[in-house]
This record gives sequence, structure tokens and C-alpha cells, in this order.
Amino acid sequence: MIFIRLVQTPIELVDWSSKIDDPDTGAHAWFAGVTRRKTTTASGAVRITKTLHYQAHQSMAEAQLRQLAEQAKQRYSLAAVVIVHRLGEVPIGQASVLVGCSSAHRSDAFAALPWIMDRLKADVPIWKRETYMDESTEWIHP
Amino acid sequence: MIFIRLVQTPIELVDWSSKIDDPDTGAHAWFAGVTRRKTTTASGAVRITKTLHYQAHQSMAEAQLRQLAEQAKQRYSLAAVVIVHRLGEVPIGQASVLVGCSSAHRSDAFAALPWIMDRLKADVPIWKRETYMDESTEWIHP
Amino acid sequence: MTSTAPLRILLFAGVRDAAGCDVANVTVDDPVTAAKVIETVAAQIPAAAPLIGVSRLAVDGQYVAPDHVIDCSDVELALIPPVSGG
Amino acid sequence: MTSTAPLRILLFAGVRDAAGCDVANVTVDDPVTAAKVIETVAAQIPAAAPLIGVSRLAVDGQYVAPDHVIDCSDVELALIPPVSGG
Repeated sequence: MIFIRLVQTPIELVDWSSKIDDPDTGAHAWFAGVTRRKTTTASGAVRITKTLHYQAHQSMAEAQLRQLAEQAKQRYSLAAVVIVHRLGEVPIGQASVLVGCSSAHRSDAFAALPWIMDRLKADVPIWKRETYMDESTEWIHP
Repeated sequence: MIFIRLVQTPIELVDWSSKIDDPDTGAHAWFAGVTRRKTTTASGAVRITKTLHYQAHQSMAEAQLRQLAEQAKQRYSLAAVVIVHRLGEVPIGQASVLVGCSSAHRSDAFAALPWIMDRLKADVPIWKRETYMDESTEWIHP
Repeated sequence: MTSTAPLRILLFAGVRDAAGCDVANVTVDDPVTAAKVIETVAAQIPAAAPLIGVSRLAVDGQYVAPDHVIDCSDVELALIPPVSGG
Repeated sequence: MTSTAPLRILLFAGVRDAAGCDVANVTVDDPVTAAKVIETVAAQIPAAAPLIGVSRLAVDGQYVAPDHVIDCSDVELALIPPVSGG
């Protein structure tokens, strides 16, 4: 099973945790990317984030996330994959993205999560705008 | 923060998810080991599990889990680590172990989970007894 | 003589803010490569030209290579600057 | 002449089931190595001797090496067969 959602409201793990249940899986793994207060820039300076805002090309992002989930499912023999990304404002300490998967053995679930996140961060058309404590804003285009 | 618990009742992720919150973490990762219905033996035979039962040297297991969590926290710069292991009967589809951690960057949280699980499975004095569909039982001593 | 065609390209994030608009309308030779579309948008939004130069073009929700030739009818084009989801 | 001491060793899982008891009481020379304690328990529970042979000894909740010398007073000893938690 594959569940892909773009949401505008807080992501609660409890709402998604049962989606990857399967009696033939022994390993369930989850990753949540959370808005962090401090960012250390390449020059070593620390910037304090006030809040984040995410924008997406929604139809393309959903299609790309679905492709990514299907590729991960094949590659790592996953029973189920959940990818939820929040759009709009995501305050400090709240999740912008949640990825979950289940597999028979733990090595596959452990390998799948970073694989999915690396590709999500490279290719899925979603962008983050930082608002710093001085109210300055910046789109992140790495 | 480090939270170590041996419990006799179902492990619900929602009861633990807030324990690893920290405004300076950007990555939260969780692993749940779940009782799986099918086991394929080394010879390729498939055995169907009816239920599992876990026994522990409780005081030693708690001490070892705490050491493990502290080592992982240092090694991977984690803000928080949760390790919960269930004892007694753990039916199919329910979690026997839950490990969670948070870190500033996702690579540390991703690396910490398998590191903790590998060591837990090698050294923490907890044992699993399989009950198969034919009611035969077997302590697992790998 | 080549014919020309109007194209509508969805804009996002830093490019959208620089353009002050979520769509760029440009006129291009038909057929046209993805690279040429990107170049044309960059010329129209000079404030974002460096960012547009490192952006990719997506056709109907799929990335295409710079030398991909676009059939100007009936496609959704989107200019995708470097992404930062997650 | 060496003195002897009684030892109480906690048993678990397959060893406990084979012994039908969660503690083994043995008498050993004092002082004694961990390896000798394990060997003594194996001799007392022959049904579990192969499993005891691959077990480790823990003293006060910490694994000790086979050549570790045990002070027979005031310690908790546990025989830890290969574990399977997780």
C-alpha cells in the first residue's frame, strides 16, 4: 500500500502509524523532518529560524512522491510506504514531512528511509521559505 | 534526554513520540520491531508464528539499554533517545520494541537506529520464545 | 520561416517572487527545446536569471532534459528551481 | 587447600526451561573464573550443556570475560544465553 498526501495542517504520526501495518512485516520505520530553530550556515554563522513556509507544485509533487514511493517499495521489498508533506506555514518543532515504511526485515526499512528522503530533497517540487527572527525571509534553493 | 522502559502492555508510538521533541532537532526517527507471522528458516522452510513471548533479566536489560542509549547519544549527537521493550506475550502485528531518536540533521538519526538495534540484538539480555501454529514452542538463541 | 507559439510556464518559490507572478507567458519558435524555454523565461525575468539558469523544466509533471523538444500544444510547463522540501 | 563457596546463578530462557528452575546453586573454589562457573553450571544441567557452553556470565549486570575472577561474596551472577530481543 502507498499513501501520499500533501496537507495544510499539522502532521500527527498517530494518524498515519496504522497505514503501514501488515502481519508479514517485522519492521516499521518512520522519519519526521521537523522545523529546527537553529541553522548553521556554511560560514559558521548561526541563524535563528522564526518559522518556515512550504510551497509546492502540488500535482507534480504528488506524482513524484508516488513514483518515489513505488520505486522504494520495489527496491526494498516494502509492504507499505507513507509520505506526507505539509505545505504553508510549519512552526518550530512541527513536522514538515513524515515518511514511514514497513518490511519483513529491518535492514530494508532502515535503508529505504534515507533513500526516500535523499530523492525527495533532490527532485520533489516543494520549496521552503525561511523567516528568520529579524523577519527577513529567504527561499531556499540549494 | 534518555527514556528506557520495559513494559508488559502494548507499545503505542503516540505515547512516546513527544519524548524526543526538542526545538534544535530537525530529524526524528523511529523504529518498531513487530511480531511477524512468517519466518523463513535457513533451510528455506516457512514457519508460521502464532505468538511470541519475551523474557528478560530486567535490571540488567534496563542497565544495558541505558548504556546503549547513552553511547548512541554521544556517538550520533542525539538530543534524545527512547528505547521501550515489551515483555510477556506480544501477539502478531504488535510491537516488541520501539526505538526513537532526534538529532539536528537526519543522517545522525538514520545512522543511530540500526546501530542501536544491532547492539540491542547482540547484547541486551532479552529472549524471545516462538509459539508456532502447531503449538510447539522454541526459545530463540541465535 | 518557423512558426511561433505562446507558452504559459508555471513559476514557483524564488522565481515566482522575483516575477511577482505565478505564470510566465512567453512566445517561442515551435518546436522548441526545454533549454530554449528556460533561456526565454530568464530573459523576461532578469532579476531571477541566475536562479532560472539552475532551474529545470517539467512537462506535464515530469522533468525533461535540456534538449527535450516540446510540443507546444496541450502541455503543462513548469519551471522548477532547485527544490528544498523535506 | 583452597576454600569453596556457594554461588547462586540466575538462569534464563532455554537454560531456565532445561533446568526447570530460575536459579542454579553450585559450589566452586573461591576465587573462581567466569569460565569455571559456566563449566560448573553446565555439568549440573547436562540437558542444556551446549547452550550453556555458548552463554556469557554477567556479574552485577555487566558481562565479564571468561578469565574474569569472581569475588564470591556479594555479587549477582547471571548466565546469559545468546539473546534474541528486539
